Amino acid sequence: MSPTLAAALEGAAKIAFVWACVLGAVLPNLIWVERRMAGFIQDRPGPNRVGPFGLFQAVADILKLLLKEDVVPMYADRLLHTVAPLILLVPAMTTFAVIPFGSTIHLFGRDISLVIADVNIGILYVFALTSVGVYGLVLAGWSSNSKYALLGGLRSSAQVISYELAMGIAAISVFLAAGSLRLQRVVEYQASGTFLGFLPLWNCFPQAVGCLIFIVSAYAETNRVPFDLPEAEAELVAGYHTEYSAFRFGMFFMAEYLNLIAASAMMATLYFGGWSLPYLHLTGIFGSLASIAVFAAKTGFFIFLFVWVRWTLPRFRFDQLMNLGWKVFLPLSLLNLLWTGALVLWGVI
Amino acid sequence: MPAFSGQLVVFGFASFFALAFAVLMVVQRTPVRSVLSLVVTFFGLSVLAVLLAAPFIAALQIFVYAGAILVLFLFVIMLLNLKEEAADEDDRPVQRTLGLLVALALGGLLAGATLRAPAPPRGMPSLSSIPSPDEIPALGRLLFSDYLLAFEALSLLLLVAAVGALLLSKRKFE
Amino acid sequence: MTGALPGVAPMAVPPGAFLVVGTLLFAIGLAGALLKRNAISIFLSIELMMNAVNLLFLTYARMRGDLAGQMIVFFVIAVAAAEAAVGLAIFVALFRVRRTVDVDKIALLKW
Amino acid sequence: MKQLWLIPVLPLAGFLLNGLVALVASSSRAEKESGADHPLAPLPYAQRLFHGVVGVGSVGLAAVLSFAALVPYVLSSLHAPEGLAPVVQKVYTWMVAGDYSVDVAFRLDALSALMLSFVTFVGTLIHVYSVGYMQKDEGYGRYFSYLNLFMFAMLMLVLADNLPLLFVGWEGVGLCSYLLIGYSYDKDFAAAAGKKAFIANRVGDFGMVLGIFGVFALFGTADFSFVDLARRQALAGGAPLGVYAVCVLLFLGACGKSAQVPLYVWLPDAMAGPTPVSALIHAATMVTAGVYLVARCSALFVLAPDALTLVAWIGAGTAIFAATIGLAQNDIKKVLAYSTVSQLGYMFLACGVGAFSAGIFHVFTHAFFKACLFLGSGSVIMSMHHEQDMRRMGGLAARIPHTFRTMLVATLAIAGIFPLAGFFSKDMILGSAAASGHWALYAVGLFTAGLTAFYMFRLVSMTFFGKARSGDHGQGEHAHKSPATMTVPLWILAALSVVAGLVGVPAALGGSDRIGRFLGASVAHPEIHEMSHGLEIGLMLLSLGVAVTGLAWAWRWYGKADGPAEAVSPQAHAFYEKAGALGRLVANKWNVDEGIEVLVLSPFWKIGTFLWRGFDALFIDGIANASAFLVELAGDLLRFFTTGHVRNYALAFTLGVAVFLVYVWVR
Repeated sequence: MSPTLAAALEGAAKIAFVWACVLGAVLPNLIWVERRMAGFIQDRPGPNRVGPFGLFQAVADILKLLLKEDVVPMYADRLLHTVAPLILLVPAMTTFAVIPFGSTIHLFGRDISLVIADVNIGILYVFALTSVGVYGLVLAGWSSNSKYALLGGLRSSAQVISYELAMGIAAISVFLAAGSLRLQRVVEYQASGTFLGFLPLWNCFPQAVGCLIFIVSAYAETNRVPFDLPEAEAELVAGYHTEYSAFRFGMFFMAEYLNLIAASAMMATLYFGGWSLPYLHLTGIFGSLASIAVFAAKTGFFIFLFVWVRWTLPRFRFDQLMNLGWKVFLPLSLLNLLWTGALVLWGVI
Repeated sequence: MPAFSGQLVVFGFASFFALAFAVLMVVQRTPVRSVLSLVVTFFGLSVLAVLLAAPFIAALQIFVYAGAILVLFLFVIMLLNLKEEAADEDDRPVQRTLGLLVALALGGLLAGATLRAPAPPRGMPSLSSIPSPDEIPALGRLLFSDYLLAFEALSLLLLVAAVGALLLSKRKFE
Repeated sequence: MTGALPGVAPMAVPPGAFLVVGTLLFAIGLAGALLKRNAISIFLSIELMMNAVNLLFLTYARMRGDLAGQMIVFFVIAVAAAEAAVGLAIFVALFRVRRTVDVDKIALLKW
Repeated sequence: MKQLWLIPVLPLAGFLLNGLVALVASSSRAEKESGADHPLAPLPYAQRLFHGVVGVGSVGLAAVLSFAALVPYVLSSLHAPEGLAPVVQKVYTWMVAGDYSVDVAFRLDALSALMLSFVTFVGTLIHVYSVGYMQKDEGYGRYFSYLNLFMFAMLMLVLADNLPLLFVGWEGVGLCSYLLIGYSYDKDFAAAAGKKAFIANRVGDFGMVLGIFGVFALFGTADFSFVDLARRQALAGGAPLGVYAVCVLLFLGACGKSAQVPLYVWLPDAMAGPTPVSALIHAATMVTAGVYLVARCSALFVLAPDALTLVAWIGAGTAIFAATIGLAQNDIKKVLAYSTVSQLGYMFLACGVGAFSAGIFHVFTHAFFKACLFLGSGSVIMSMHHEQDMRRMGGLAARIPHTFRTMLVATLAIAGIFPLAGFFSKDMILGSAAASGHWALYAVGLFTAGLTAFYMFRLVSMTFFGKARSGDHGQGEHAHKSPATMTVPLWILAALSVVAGLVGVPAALGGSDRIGRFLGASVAHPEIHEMSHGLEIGLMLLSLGVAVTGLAWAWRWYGKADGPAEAVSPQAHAFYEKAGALGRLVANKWNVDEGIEVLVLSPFWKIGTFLWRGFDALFIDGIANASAFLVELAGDLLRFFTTGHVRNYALAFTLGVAVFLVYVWVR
């Protein structure tokens, strides 16, 4: 079979696998997990009717959203109002293309790198897509022709732009250490040695500050609590998706969770060694499979963290948000970059 | 050679979208919509950039242009809450027709000129060659060696621009 | 023209095609800049023109087979960012006083 | 004499010192008593002493050095007929053009030595005199600094080895004369007189500069070595026409400086300056610079006989012309001024007939008696409380005896009474005029001699004899005596005007024309046709007789001088009545100033007015305004292109780009 065809097949297989995992497994459970967790934290049972432990709650929700009437406000810009959720959803779904979910596996006499497309601009790709995703919010806010929505859109755009900066600079220092933009390479680098002799060479150790900034910024980027000002129900009803209902709303819902998953995956990849385990080298087919499991576990943890934070912390005020982004994170991320550069220069990492 | 033909197809699609949405951007009366059309055009352009063995630039295109600059545009448009511009009452027919003509003429001229121009000379090996599997390190090296001065000047420019923008858009507190 | 320079990998798509697309985009942007009355739209058109030029740069870089063109594009993008920041700030300030960004209504610079 | 440069530099130093102190003092004075109350208060004694000592001392030292420079020449001239070779000392290179360079170089020969010595000597005396004369004046320091500056310039003029440097001195003395004439600048007539002198001199200097250029063009050099070249050319015979032009031009300069017709008009007005200034600058030294120049360039003039003849006639004309004017003047200083002009005429007459040494001789003697006369008049004026009109004087002989006696002596000297100085010098001039066969010139000179004797004795008698006509507020009564600082110089000068002539006793009287031999080395000598001693003595007697006649006539008319102020002498008055128009003309100085007014100034004024009103205001300004208007018009038209619509601008811009592209394409 010709190499091109093989490559095509291989890519298709990977895509199928990833989508299966994300949409089929993670997403529904995530909805369930969040709601149960909310119940747990708020000391109430949470959804437990549909199926055992309410496990099918997600399915029910989706069905409901699918079946509800789809209202488009009279004075809304119909086209954009329709397009907006898609604009949000598509990037969120394509982000996974560059995230390595496992080490290289040997199958059918081929070395298959467990990442859909290990492009040399990996992280930039992710950033590009996320930055495009914001259009979804902004347009949703603008097109539905309602002041709450508009405000939500405004907020989201300002917020995303602001935190992209800090996030990007924090990420840059990661690549400064790894010496490449390829995420696969980043993971390999983190698996390659130790920091200060005993710690794993995960970026979260030498770049603790950067790691923190990245995580917090990710929360802001995904409009999650404590930075969910675009949909601050207390002030803006439901922010940018005030005027959305039924499956359009569902798309926003999905997109948010997909972004959340992607963000968690990124955190795991960039700062916590991705699919690698500290101190021991995974080899062989089973090693590869194990690496996938490891990656899944790490990602899961961060997803859990998202949920945990959401039900724990109060919301920021907008000016606080901006101050944090511009006056704290930006300088800190620059310092972090400097620090990392110094470390690289002195050969510490 | 199938890969090549594939590239041709991609090129066709990308350039078609780019051009079509560029035209849309112009004819569109609603600022927000023109911005969106431009975003699409930029996507097309970045695809073309990938075809031209410049994935980094392509990503930058999306990241900076689509992701930052145009969002800023949108932000401003919303801030000023610009509705679609009214069909101008005092339309300048001369300006319109003449402008259109001149634009087309210039486009034609440029196209002709670029086509008739002789092929550019072989690139300098000092500016490492493309297409290459990974041009980003080379770009970085160039940026901090041959183009260092320009780079520094640029950073200064950005700083100044940031300060200026702040100053301009700041409300006067009295 | 064919981009088959000695030592440069041949291109699947004839570079002339890229050049034509670039120039056409430039022309479209120019038309927009000349015809639109909304300052922001004009600004958008100018951005489009810049990108058209960027495309040409990339094409030539590919034809020559070195990175100079991409470098220039890099700088152009950065400058464009600065320009956008300042320009939009100006429009905002302008809007505060004139309540409009219609360049025909802001014809102050006359006798 | 090794340090020639010291001679001019000493007065320069004096000028700087005096000027500095005067400036500082006056400024401090101004702020002390704010100028307003009695600005004419005399300076404090200490400052006066300082100025006096510096002023007199610097010039005195210069005088001593000058004598040191003179003596060897005198001695050598006693033995060797050829005398001592000229000394040239180069101080430094002033300017270089190609291979030609103008140096600040000083030339010492018999001529310059003689000039030096009497200039510095008379200068010293007059400084001393000024100490007394100016003591009440508040501008004391300024006065002395000017005077020193003048001495510096004059010495530069005399010592210069090339025409450019001489011209520097020439202009320097001009400047000082201007400053000193307008010394009391708060009086309009003084300021006007200063300007008049300056402008009249400009006319002459114009010729002077052209002459210098001419010399350079002719001989390729402007330093006085050209004189030798001229001599050689003379031997070779024949001179290019240019020489005539050069001579005339240089003589024009001399006319300006030495107040010859027609440029003499400034000298009488120059009497507005303080009297010592008149004595020093406008009688003894500066005005003789012209004669000095002609003598310096004598070799050149000899090459152009016609030019010499011109000089002679101008001189003669000036002599008699000024003398006639002098007859009827009543201002004591004006009379002296005109007599100076006339005496200068004599000198040029001498030069014109080729007797350069005679001219210089007259310069020499004239310096003494004319200085003496001026200083005397100064003390007269002072004793009359600044009254200059002789009709208000009279009978001063008893009150200021020293002045009276010295002035009498000087008068006899200038009248040419044997054996006083004037006799010999004037007689040498007349003699050489006759000898060279210009009998017409001789006649003029002779008649002028008579006139001179007349008006000079008229002056004396109107001033000192008869009764005091000071009348109403009789200054005459309480006319005070002059201080020693004034009388001593008077006596010295008087003595010199007695004996100075002895250096030039002609052979006919058993003398041996020392001065001629002495100057022989440095001035040209066209061949003098010897005359028999008998004829010479006859001529002497004749001129003496004429002089005596003049004196007698003056005595007859003005001796008693008992008439009223309006008509001091009834006879003279009656005569002028009879003379009618001519008399009035003489009394009005031949209306020369009015003539100039009509012939020169008013046309000039009209032309100037035309150029101002017509040419400048209409044409030049018209051009400027028109261009401005055009620009404005263009702006008015073009501004319609600034619609204020950025899109139009962008369109135009794009259009331009398109056009340019097309051009590139088709090219």
